[in-house]
Amino acid sequence: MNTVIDLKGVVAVLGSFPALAGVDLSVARGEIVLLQGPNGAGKTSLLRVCAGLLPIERGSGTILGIDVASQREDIRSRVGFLGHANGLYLDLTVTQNMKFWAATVGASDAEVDAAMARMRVDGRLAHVRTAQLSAGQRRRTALASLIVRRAEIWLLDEPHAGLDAAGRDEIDHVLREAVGAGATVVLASHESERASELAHRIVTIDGGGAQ
Amino acid sequence: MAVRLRAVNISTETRLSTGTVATRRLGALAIVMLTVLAVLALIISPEDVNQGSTVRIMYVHVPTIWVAYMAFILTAVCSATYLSGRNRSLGWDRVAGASAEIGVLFVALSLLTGSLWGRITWGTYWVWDARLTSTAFLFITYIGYLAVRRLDGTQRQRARRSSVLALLAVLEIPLVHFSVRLWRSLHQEASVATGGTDVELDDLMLFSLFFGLAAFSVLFVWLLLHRQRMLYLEDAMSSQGLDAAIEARRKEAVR
Amino acid sequence: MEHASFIIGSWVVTALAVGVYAGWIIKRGRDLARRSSDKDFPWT
Amino acid sequence: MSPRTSRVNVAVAVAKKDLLVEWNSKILMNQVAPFAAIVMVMFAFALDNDGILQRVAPGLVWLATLFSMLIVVQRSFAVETADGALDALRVAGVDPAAIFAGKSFALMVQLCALETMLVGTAVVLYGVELTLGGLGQMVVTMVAATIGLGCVGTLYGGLAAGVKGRETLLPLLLLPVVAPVLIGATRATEAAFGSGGAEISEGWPWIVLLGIFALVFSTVGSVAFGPLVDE
Repeated sequence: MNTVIDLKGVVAVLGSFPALAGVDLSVARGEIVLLQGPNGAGKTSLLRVCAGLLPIERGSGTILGIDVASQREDIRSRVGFLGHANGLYLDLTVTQNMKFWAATVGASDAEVDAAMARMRVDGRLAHVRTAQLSAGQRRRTALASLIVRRAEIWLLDEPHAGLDAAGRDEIDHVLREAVGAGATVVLASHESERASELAHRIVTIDGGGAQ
Repeated sequence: MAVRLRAVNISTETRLSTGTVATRRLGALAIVMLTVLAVLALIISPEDVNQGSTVRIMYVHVPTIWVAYMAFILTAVCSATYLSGRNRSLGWDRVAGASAEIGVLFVALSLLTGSLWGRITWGTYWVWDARLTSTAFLFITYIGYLAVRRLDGTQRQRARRSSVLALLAVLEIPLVHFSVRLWRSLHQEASVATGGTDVELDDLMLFSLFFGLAAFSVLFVWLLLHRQRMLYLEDAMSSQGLDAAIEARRKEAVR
Repeated sequence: MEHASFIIGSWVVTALAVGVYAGWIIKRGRDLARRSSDKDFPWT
Repeated sequence: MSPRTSRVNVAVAVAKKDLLVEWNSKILMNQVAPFAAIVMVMFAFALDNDGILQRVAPGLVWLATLFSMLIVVQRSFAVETADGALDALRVAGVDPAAIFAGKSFALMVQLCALETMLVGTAVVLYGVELTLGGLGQMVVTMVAATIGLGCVGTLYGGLAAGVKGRETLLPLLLLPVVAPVLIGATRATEAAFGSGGAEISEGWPWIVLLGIFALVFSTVGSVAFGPLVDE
């Protein structure tokens, strides 16, 4: 099976606002796809649909061959998602956060240490509470916790936001490596130059549809 | 009440309301039965040997709590049906919601008429009797249920949340009732609650009582039909609004 | 009749509450039905 | 559920995480416990009579517990929603039943600590006397009541998490449900304290009631938590 994301005419609603009004999206295994579009175009909602977080009102589709309309719960454990929020516990230290997320997916301590070193949140930062970190450091911690997930599809909403140049390079590196290992990446980013260099394909979306 | 209902009967706009010929007949039947009940209860039926004239409150008090119980049972049944259904029709959820709202109204009326009766019989509006206390909890529980129905979200979210909550209430209510009974039975301070409540019913009184149950049941069905259709219209309009919004969004995107 | 005010009061309050509720249902039902663009309801 | 771990491991991780959050932030210790203590002091002002205080001490202990519990439950879910951790848990495919078990357990531990403090306060401020047998019964009562409270609190706290007006919705939903716990725990504690000449043996039926409540809501909670929190 080569198509890992296959959405047709997807409509998703936030409250009473149609964030997605019939979007098609098709992504093949091993691709890095960049979602582009103005603010409020539905990039975040589309990523949340792909993650199985946002139910679809109409339309149909499969993620990794799983039906998005009826089996959202089964999709979740196989994808990795990084939204605008980092999904961290602000009262916990970096290590405590990492250990917790590793425990929920059954990752080993060695994997945790490697991921933390990779995203440079080890050493001095390891025992700082995430509330006291800078925005970029928190983002790096969140990415480190994503690495230990070993997801089949990586869904990233503005992964570069708040990061310095070295951090951005590191993310691109991590994503390329993940794709090399057989994963697929879909990301939304305003760093269009950098992201389009990274991406194999650019999809422009504007609520009503994707080309 | 009678005046308002009659206004429906003479309405010529058959299609533009939640009424039909059947509900109009049902409404008329409810009015007639309730009027007869009032005459029976307030004028014709005799005073009770023990309770005296206060028994006349019973003819309205008992049917209200009867309707409330019926409504809450219906809410639970519809919620269970919604959750177990394969296609998850929102119709079940709407009936559950309509029924719970009517139930809340009638529990309130029942508590009110009950306390008026208590003021005469026991000299106090409220006693911490097991039945009263657990009815008060029932009332608050379903106010909470209605509050959850009004939370933001899509229709499916609303249906799922409130159905689960309605089934939780089915577990909670017996527990509350049981514990309150246990509480009262071991602490016999409210002995007033057991005095002077014996009713010796003669045939006419018994007939009035059952007639009251029937009359209020008809009223319940009438209210439920209309309320549930009103919910249908609300849901349909929000769906239409959504369709329009989707269409607008699409056009915007194409341009 | 003894305690007439309490007894009549119970009945009046009940009738009023149910009447107001029924009136609200009908009025709002009509408003909604009139505003609805789809005039084909399941019950008509 | 990830194939690499078990439901029990995840539940343990969630419980540990919640307790670590409290250990790091000390909200329970520095804010909720003082609040509970001041409530006990205020009760004394309001009732202003040593005899009455001793008699009603059991009820006041549990009332203070319930009010404090509302705060602890809010906090327990505020931690989850502050930075989107609840979404992250969902995407991680974590079994809702495991989240429910873990969070309930952490809540139970915190409530037990709070109750111990409140009983201590009652002994000191209200002149309640605890015999050895009474103490034993008090412990059993606390455990039974707390299991029920922890489960119900987590269940309804999860429903209220992330909705508008959660601060007012939670008490409205939660307080009617925990009425049996208030009744049962108060009566059992009266027996343990010997308030109003109550015998210790009078307490056991109430503990059975608390046990039934705990059993019902721990079972139902793990099933209902998922659908209530999801979406």
